[in-house]
Amino acid sequence: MTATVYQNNQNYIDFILHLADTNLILAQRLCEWCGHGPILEQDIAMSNMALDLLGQTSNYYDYAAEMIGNGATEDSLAMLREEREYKNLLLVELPNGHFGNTVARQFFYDSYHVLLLEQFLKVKDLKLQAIAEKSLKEVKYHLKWSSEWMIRLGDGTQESHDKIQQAVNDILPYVKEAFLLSNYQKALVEEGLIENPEAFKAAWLSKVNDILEEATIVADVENAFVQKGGKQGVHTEHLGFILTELQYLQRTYPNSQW
Amino acid sequence: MTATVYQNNQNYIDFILHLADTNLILAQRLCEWCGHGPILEQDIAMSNMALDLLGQTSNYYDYAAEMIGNGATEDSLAMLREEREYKNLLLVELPNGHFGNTVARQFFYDSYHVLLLEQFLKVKDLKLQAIAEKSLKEVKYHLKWSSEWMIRLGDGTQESHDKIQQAVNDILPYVKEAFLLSNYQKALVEEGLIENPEAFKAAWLSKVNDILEEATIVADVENAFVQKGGKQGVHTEHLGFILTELQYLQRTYPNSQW
Amino acid sequence: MSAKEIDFQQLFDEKIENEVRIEPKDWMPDAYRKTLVRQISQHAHSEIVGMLPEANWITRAPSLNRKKILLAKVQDEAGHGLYLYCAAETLGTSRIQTLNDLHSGKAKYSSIFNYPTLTWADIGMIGWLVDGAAILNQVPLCRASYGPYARAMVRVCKEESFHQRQGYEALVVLSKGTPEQKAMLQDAMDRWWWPTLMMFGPGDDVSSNSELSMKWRIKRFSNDELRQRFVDISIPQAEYLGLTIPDPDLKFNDETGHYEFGEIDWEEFWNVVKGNGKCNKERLDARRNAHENGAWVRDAATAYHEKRKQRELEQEQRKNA
Amino acid sequence: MSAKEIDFQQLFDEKIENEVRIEPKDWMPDAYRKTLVRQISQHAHSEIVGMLPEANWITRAPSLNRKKILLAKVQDEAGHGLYLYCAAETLGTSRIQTLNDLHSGKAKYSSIFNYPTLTWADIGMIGWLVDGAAILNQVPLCRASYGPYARAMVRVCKEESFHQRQGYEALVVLSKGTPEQKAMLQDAMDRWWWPTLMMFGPGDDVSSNSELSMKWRIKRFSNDELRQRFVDISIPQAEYLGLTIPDPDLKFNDETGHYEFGEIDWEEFWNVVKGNGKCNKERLDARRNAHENGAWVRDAATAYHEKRKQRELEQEQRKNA
Repeated sequence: MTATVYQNNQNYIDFILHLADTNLILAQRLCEWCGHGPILEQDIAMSNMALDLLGQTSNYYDYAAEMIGNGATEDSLAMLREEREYKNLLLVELPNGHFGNTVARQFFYDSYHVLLLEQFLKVKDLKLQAIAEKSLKEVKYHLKWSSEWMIRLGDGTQESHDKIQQAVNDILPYVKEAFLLSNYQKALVEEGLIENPEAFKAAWLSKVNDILEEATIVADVENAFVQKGGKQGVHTEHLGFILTELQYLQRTYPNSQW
Repeated sequence: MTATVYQNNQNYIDFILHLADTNLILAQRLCEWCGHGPILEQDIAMSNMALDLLGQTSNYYDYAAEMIGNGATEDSLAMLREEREYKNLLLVELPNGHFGNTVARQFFYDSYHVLLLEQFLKVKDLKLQAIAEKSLKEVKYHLKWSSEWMIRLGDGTQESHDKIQQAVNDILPYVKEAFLLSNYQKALVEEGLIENPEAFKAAWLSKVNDILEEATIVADVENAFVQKGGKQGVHTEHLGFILTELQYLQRTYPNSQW
Repeated sequence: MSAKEIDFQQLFDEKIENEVRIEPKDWMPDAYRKTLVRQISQHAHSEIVGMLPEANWITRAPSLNRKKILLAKVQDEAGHGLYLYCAAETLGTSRIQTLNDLHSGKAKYSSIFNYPTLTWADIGMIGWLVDGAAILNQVPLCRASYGPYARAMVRVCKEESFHQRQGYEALVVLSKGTPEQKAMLQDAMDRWWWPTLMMFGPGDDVSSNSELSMKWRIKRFSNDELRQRFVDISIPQAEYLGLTIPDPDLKFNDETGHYEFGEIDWEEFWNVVKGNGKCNKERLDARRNAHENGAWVRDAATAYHEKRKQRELEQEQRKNA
Repeated sequence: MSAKEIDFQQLFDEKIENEVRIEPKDWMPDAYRKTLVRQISQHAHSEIVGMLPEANWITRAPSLNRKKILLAKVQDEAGHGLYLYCAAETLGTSRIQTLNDLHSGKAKYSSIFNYPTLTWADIGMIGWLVDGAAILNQVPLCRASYGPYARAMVRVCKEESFHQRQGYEALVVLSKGTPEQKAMLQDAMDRWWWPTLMMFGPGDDVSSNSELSMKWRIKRFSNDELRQRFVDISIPQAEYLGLTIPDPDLKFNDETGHYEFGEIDWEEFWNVVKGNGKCNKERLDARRNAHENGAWVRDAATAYHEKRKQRELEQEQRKNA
């Protein structure tokens, strides 16, 4: 299978943008914590994850920009599209809330993200493979961090238990959009260009349930209702406000170098 | 004194923009309450004030646009200037906080605003006079509303007393910037084109102190430190975020009709 | 039923029959009162919750003029909520009871407000489609048998018609705008068309609560009748905007003179009703938070009012002493 | 002083004299310890509070690359805060004590961070000017007599130099940019120049605390010496950026080889120190809120840690039983 099978494929570009957007928006949310974390060490940890995610974001956008051509750059893709063009998972645009909400969001994303990147290690597209290889170690560390905090908060004090339990309840409808195929994923799976994330859903569920159990958190992840739309650009009302900040300077001073 | 004395005067344009910006930013803050007020009737009252202020804002911007020419419109002035060009008082860009913070902000602005408009009734510029005449009744009603709430909260429960007292403490450094002359005001006062707001400062102080006393709120308004800069475009860090929302669509879709 | 009650019932039935208004002090059957309270408070809640998706765009409105129009519109909705809470009060239900039922999730509100407003075009679309559908539901209510409700609806409908025209006018501007604006317009249509059709409620074959409401002259047309009327009115308006209707099965039937439209996704409808809409949680949280964060303000107002009354009383006593 | 203490004092004085590092377990005079704790914790707080004005622009950074650079920089500052809190701990002051002093307003931090960041150019300006001034203050501290402090400063200074270069580089880009960018750059210079000069503290004629610090080899240059060095270094850099220095009295003195500059507005300086800077309240509130809102998280971590220890102990006991 040659690279051109991927290169001229709008579905594949959309898929790469979906990966980039998801990392970008989560990073942007983590950036909001900077300077306001509950413990200095965790402030640093959250910035670290944001930095990792931004690095991966650049890799994806660069790749997409190369396929798109026409002068597209990582910044034009990151900052000059309309809200309805962003393909990130709804999960990552949810507000930071308190530290427990952020931990829960991170945990559900990380647990999926690790398995997704592991799936990419075997993908035929060498470029995507290379990005996944570079990212995997970082994302495994994110999962370690968020799993440990799930357990600490869940099995800490009564207050922390109640808070993280509520955080999980609230976020539950958003954790499985990742496994629903968007149109472009469906087409790519049918063409055999990517694998179906369904393939690792059972492993994910088992991993997630193990941590929840250790954290003494009760949640029926398997049967939870699934909110969808993010992958196809139909978002929550939160994304619009994220974009007003993210895009402000690029929109205000078009065609400038920074 | 003919209109042209005002028309070609950059200082006068800046002064009118200062009036417009101050009303606009306060209205924008009040808009944030819409749908989230503590009592339905007060939700409506705050929207009402925002609407009045927006109407006055348009009158000022229209006037400024007319003087500026070059295709300036109320929207280009309201939404396409840089942060450092906004000349609003710092007071009005402070966050809504809780209802008490909003009431305190409104009260200190209204009490000044009424007297300012009364001063404008005697100004030589008939256009400004006309705007003031139209606005005064509205603004008197705002002052009635905010004064009554100052008293209700101050002389209500212990909790509400503590909250409004703290709100007044916090806002105190911002309430007298209105009386400091900016460069453009200084020039205009010297040219005899506007009057010095200092002329009604004693009346303002007395009015404010009467209400504070009735509200059982303790505050040394007269000797409070004064934060300045807003009139000359040096703002708090809050204004930048107000502008990301205010300007978003105009910046994202330039040269469009709405 | 006692003999007296039978008399009352007969009188009530006659009034209904003769289209004479029932007023607060009149006798009315318990079920009639309950039905009205449920419907009026649900309607009031819809106005109040309905403020939120539109309020979401006030700070981002694209021009000062649009900001004013939108703010005034949302404020009108708050006003409608107020009239309707008052109308419910005439039936013996206090505002706080009604609000508690909303906040606890017991009372419903129109599901359409659980959809997010994602672009500026959504604001116009709500004005045109959502208010348009609401008007078709509400105009017959101006003749509802219960006086305070009917009178509240007269005022509501007048304002809603104004909002609908404003919404449509905002869309006309987009339809004549840049390619981006036109795309924004079509996208909003694609997302709002079907949810709006669902606003009329389940099809007549499955709709409950309707029969008695018809008999009592609270409701006068069936869900499907109103939905058909809405489609017939809206299609030409959509065409004027240059919009494609997101319904491949849509066609005009020359014989009936009506549009035939595709199957509604009732699973989505029931999902949103059950609480799984994109914004159910946000909307209810927003209202609950507003109420809870406002408790100290309401307490202060009450305390101050009491203090004042007490002071006036004391002054009076001193004067008389 | 006892005979033993006199010996210790002599040994301490000799070490200082011979530039031998004082280490945590060494005897040291109380006043030396107190001075160090005050200075190190003030420095730590400056790093932590100093995160806020820059963090203010992370979500609005104009490109992904600038976002990464800025985020990494602010994160480094958090790291510096950490080293310094640890250095203070070696003197017997716990982190929580140190933090409490910050939150109560008892401890100070560098006043420069009470100025707002209003445009993107402010971010580069902080890197260039503020970090530049900090480096001049801090490089001599790499040779401070107290070991843990000196070693922390080596690392801090290395990273600060890197930040300063990045800040300057960001400004170079603006200086070659659009007219709007150039105006933004000059405006930032106009706002940051004087506050940066104030960072070196009051003039030598009025500065307290300096003499002993000099004697103890904590401080090695006077405020005015450092300020002069800063001006001499910065003017050519400003000229390269095409900037006008907002000081009409500035001129180069051919004889001394130094720039002479105008009078500093010490009233502004003391106002900001006293708490009347534009952001004093915001900064302290932000830190207090972060700490208070994080209490339950820290409690949970402690509780979990205790539980785990207990469980391991129980397991151990079962194994041994």
